Amino acid sequence: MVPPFLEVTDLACRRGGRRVLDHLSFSVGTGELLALTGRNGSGKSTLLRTLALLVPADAGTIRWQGEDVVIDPDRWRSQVAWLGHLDGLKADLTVRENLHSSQPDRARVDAAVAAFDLSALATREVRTLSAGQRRRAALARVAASTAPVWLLDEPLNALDAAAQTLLHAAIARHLATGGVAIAATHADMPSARPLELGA
Amino acid sequence: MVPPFLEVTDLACRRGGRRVLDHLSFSVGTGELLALTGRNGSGKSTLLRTLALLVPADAGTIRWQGEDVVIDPDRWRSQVAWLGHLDGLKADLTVRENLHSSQPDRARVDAAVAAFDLSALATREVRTLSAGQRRRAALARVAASTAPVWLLDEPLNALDAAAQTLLHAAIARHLATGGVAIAATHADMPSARPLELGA
Amino acid sequence: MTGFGALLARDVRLVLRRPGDVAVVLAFFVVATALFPLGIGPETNLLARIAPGVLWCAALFASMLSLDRLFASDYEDGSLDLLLLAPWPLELAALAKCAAHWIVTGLPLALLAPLLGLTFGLDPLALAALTATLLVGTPTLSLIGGLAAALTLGARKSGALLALLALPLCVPTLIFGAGAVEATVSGQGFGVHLAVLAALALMALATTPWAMAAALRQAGE
Amino acid sequence: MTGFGALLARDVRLVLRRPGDVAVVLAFFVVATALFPLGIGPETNLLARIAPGVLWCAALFASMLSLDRLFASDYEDGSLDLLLLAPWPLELAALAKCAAHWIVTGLPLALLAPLLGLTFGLDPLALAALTATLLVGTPTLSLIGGLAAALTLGARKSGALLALLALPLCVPTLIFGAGAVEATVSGQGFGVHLAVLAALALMALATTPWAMAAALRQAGE
Amino acid sequence: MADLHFLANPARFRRFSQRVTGSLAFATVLALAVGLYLALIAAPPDYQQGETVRIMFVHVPSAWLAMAGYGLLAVLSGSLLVWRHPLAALMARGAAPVGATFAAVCLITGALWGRPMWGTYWVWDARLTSMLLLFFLYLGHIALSNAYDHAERGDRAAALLALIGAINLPVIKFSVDWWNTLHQPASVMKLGGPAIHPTILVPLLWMAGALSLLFVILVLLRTETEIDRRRLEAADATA
Ligand code: HEM
Ligand SMILES: Nc1ncnc2c1ncn2[C@@H]1O[C@H](COP(=O)(O)OP(=O)(O)OP(=O)(O)O)[C@@H](O)[C@H]1O
Ligand SMILES: Nc1ncnc2c1ncn2[C@@H]1O[C@H](COP(=O)(O)OP(=O)(O)OP(=O)(O)O)[C@@H](O)[C@H]1O
Ligand SMILES: [Mg+2]
Ligand SMILES: [Mg+2]
Repeated sequence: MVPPFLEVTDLACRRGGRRVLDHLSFSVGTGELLALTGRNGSGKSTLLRTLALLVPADAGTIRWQGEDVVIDPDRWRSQVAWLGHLDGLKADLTVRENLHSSQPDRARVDAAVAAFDLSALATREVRTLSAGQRRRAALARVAASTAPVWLLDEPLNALDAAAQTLLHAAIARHLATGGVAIAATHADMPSARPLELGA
Repeated sequence: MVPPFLEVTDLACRRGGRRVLDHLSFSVGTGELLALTGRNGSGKSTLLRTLALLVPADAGTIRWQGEDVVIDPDRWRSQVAWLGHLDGLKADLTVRENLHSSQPDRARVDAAVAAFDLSALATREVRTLSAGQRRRAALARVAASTAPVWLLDEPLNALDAAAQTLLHAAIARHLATGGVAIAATHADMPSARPLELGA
Repeated sequence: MTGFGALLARDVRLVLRRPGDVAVVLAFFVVATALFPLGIGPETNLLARIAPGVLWCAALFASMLSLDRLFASDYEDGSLDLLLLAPWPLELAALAKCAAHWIVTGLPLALLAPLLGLTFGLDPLALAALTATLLVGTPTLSLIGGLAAALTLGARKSGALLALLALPLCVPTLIFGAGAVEATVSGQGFGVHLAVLAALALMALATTPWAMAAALRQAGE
Repeated sequence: MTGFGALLARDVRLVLRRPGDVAVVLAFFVVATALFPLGIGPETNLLARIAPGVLWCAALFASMLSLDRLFASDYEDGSLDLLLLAPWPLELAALAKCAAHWIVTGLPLALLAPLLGLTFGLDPLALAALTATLLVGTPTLSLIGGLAAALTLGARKSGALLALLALPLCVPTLIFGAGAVEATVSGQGFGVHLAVLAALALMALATTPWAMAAALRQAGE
Repeated sequence: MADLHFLANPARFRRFSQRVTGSLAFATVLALAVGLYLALIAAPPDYQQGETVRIMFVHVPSAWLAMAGYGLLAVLSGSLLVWRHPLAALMARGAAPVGATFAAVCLITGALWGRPMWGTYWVWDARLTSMLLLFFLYLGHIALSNAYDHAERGDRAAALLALIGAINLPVIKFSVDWWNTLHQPASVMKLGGPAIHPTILVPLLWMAGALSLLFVILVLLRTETEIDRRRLEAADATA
């Protein structure tokens, strides 16, 4: 049997002494989008951060293609593209400079800029963008990466309807190339498999 | 004729050399919620900031109860409760301390904390809250104020369904006491009068 | 004025919530001062001569170090907007912030300075001059540092230039502060110096809050 | 290594976008140094005697002043997460940040110092020693300060705390830096001092990136 | 209760420490009594320094313990970072203020001694300055470990600092020594045996032993307090 791409077993995590995740198990296969849902504070962001090894898990394993990710964390990190609650853009750099600093390949950056309709804004400093324009730039950074695993924390935040369509298209393209995506969200994400936390 | 509560005429505003708002006129009466809609970058946040006098208008007037607000800007500012894209909470203070620093009246703070289901989180430092919990705290700050004009920039951001209901209820209460609210949003806001920008 | 009192109380409370923080500031003063003997050598009478410069330099350093972030965190977490919209004048809010910072940095430094001066071998009159001038002079440093902090918010190029101009504004204060201690060492009184320092402080008080408020409004745009 | 170059270039570009911060640091250096002749009076040989200590202390303070924000802005705008997830080692990223900091503060300070030394009446050899030791010594200050900045991420009262942590660790560099200039003044060479400074820099280079990376990982939690 | 699992190891330590503190306290009191008798009454006044020489019996052991304390801190920090030993963090929290106190005692007794001997409370001499720096390294450590909302964060940040500080401590000490010195050079701990008269050496060693016991017992007690405090916080958080 081919292992599912990402397999999480019995994960537990505590933040500030409170148990946030406990005995959580799920798996995501290639070409699949997992939508994390649940109330505010149910642990969606915590789960994403734990998967990215930004927060250490208290128990449980995360397997990527059958191998525990803590064995070679650097290899795992290189497989992950991250979008947090915060955009992680440098306000003093332009959109293109921001994308370039994580993706040296100019062609991929150009494609991502186009995919999120940022061409007119590419040379603007991020400081001067509107909230949704900024979020699009952060999403373009994810799209520009070659990592097979996308971890997205509320990617639809601040996006207008057109940009949401662009995002769904970008995710669909990513999945079509065999990628995996996990997104925390309060909105509907079509064609996603939902996983409710804290239920 | 009684003047509408807030009346905007021929407002124009430019950001970084680009004209963002132009010849914009509208008015909002007592007990009314105006929902600003429009694409990312259409000028919703700019309009809210202009109304709050955070950004100077290039042309046009803003009248509050018939009087131009630039005549006595301090009086106008005291009429406004503000929620921006950023929460404006101090990460090192607890939720309650944050609310207290803008509203000394303990009873109002307690009511606002209860209204946004924050009782269990009131003594937590904001730094340790989830995104939606933080947004709720910022909304509670608005609800705790006595200002008749609420200016809210994407108040639904990061909120779960339950919290969105709480917000709608809080806005309804505010409007019922004769208040006015203007909210920029990409989501539906029931019983709001929409105003589309950049159309 | 009660509005200002409430603001000030809140800002001071914010800083004083952890008494350990003030201890950190005091410890930091001592370490900063201790560096000069290490750089210059332990000769007692040489140290006594440079003591005014050393202590004033540490005061300047301390003000700059903490004032740097005076408004920046408000700017970044969105609470600057709330400050701008608050029902009290922005000048007052800026002043309250500077005052709160002075209370937790300038004031402890002035009170600790005589003790440090003692280790540098200053005589009692010089110690008195030191304390008095620091008490009168450090508010000016806080105000000017606060102005520089407001000007560099959002870092427009012009902000850089203005900040560069703001710091030399501290020079008169430093000259008269360090000069006062010198004067007592050479047997003169320091009354004139103190009067000049007070005048400088009043001047700063009259001008910087307004300039800070203007800079903050600009940053809010 | 090209990864390091790209990181470094980006960080330098970022700092240069905010010229205000650099300007304040340099202005502080000049003002702090200028303070001592004022207190001491124009006796040239006395001034030359204290010049090395004063310039080194001022350089130390100046580099602490800007280190405060080295990682804090990344922490606050979410890009620290990206740094932690980046395919290059975190140690390298931290090192690039410190290097960028040094390029925009330590380097200008070292280049500015001879000019200030001249006003203190230092002779050419002493000026050479001053520049050389600052060039070799300031990287250590940036590294140690960078460590303190990483350790205090998310801590309260980070400015003074950072300085309190970093200053004692910088003492050896200060002693040998100032000592080198004094050695030339008293007619000896400064080769040994320079060697010790280089050794200290290597030691810092070998240990601090690792500790910085560990501290940054903790801050990401 | 499983939430308190991570305290299992500290809990075992606590039982152990409660068992030994009684006899340890007894030994400390006894050793202090003998040491103080020897130091204050039995030892003859110095032919040069007179009665003030008795300050030494507190001053010198305090200096030693302050330095040893930082070494202990470094060892604890290493085991926290490498093995994630939860007890190490609590013990480091217990040890740092004790070490700082001994450093302060050394500084204060030294200053009091300096007045009659050198005519001044303080000079910027190498030995004195390096002890002052050690004191501030301790203060920085304490401040850092308390600067976070989450105690564990503070623990680990402070542990990193202590490790780097421990590497730097000898550097500071020697660089300051080369810089300048007025203070007494080492005479007990030096190659070729002590160069000090037995009438002084014996009470000195007794006092050193007694104060070391005091050091140990203070660290144990403070560690217990830290364990209790951490347990209370954990209970609060789960409640
Ligand atoms: C605040 C002032 C002082 C400080 C910070 C200080 C610090 C120290 C330190 C750190 C040591 C331990 C040295 C070692 O074993 O490596 C020490 C030992 C000693 N100190 Fe002081 N000291 C001070 C004042 C004095 C004074 C005024 C005297 C008397 C003249 C004195 C006499 C001694 C002696 C005799 C030793 C033992 C040296 C040995 O045998 O190893 N100290 N002091
Ligand atoms: N650093 C922290 N310290 C203490 N508690 C924390 C910390 N971070 C998160 N928490 C708590 O952990 C729980 C989960 O938080 P998390 O951010 O994962 O929620 P979430 O599902 O992403 O919520 P949201 O929908 O609001 O983004 C919350 O109750 C939160 O208060
Ligand atoms: N400081 C600035 N300098 C230059 N241009 C700016 C600045 N702030 C905003 N803009 C531009 O003004 C336009 C309006 O921005 P605004 O933030 O008002 O949009 P918005 O409607 O709130 O969008 P969103 O839905 O993304 O929040 C955008 O095109 C934006 O790029
Ligand atoms: Mg979340
Ligand atoms: Mg907007």
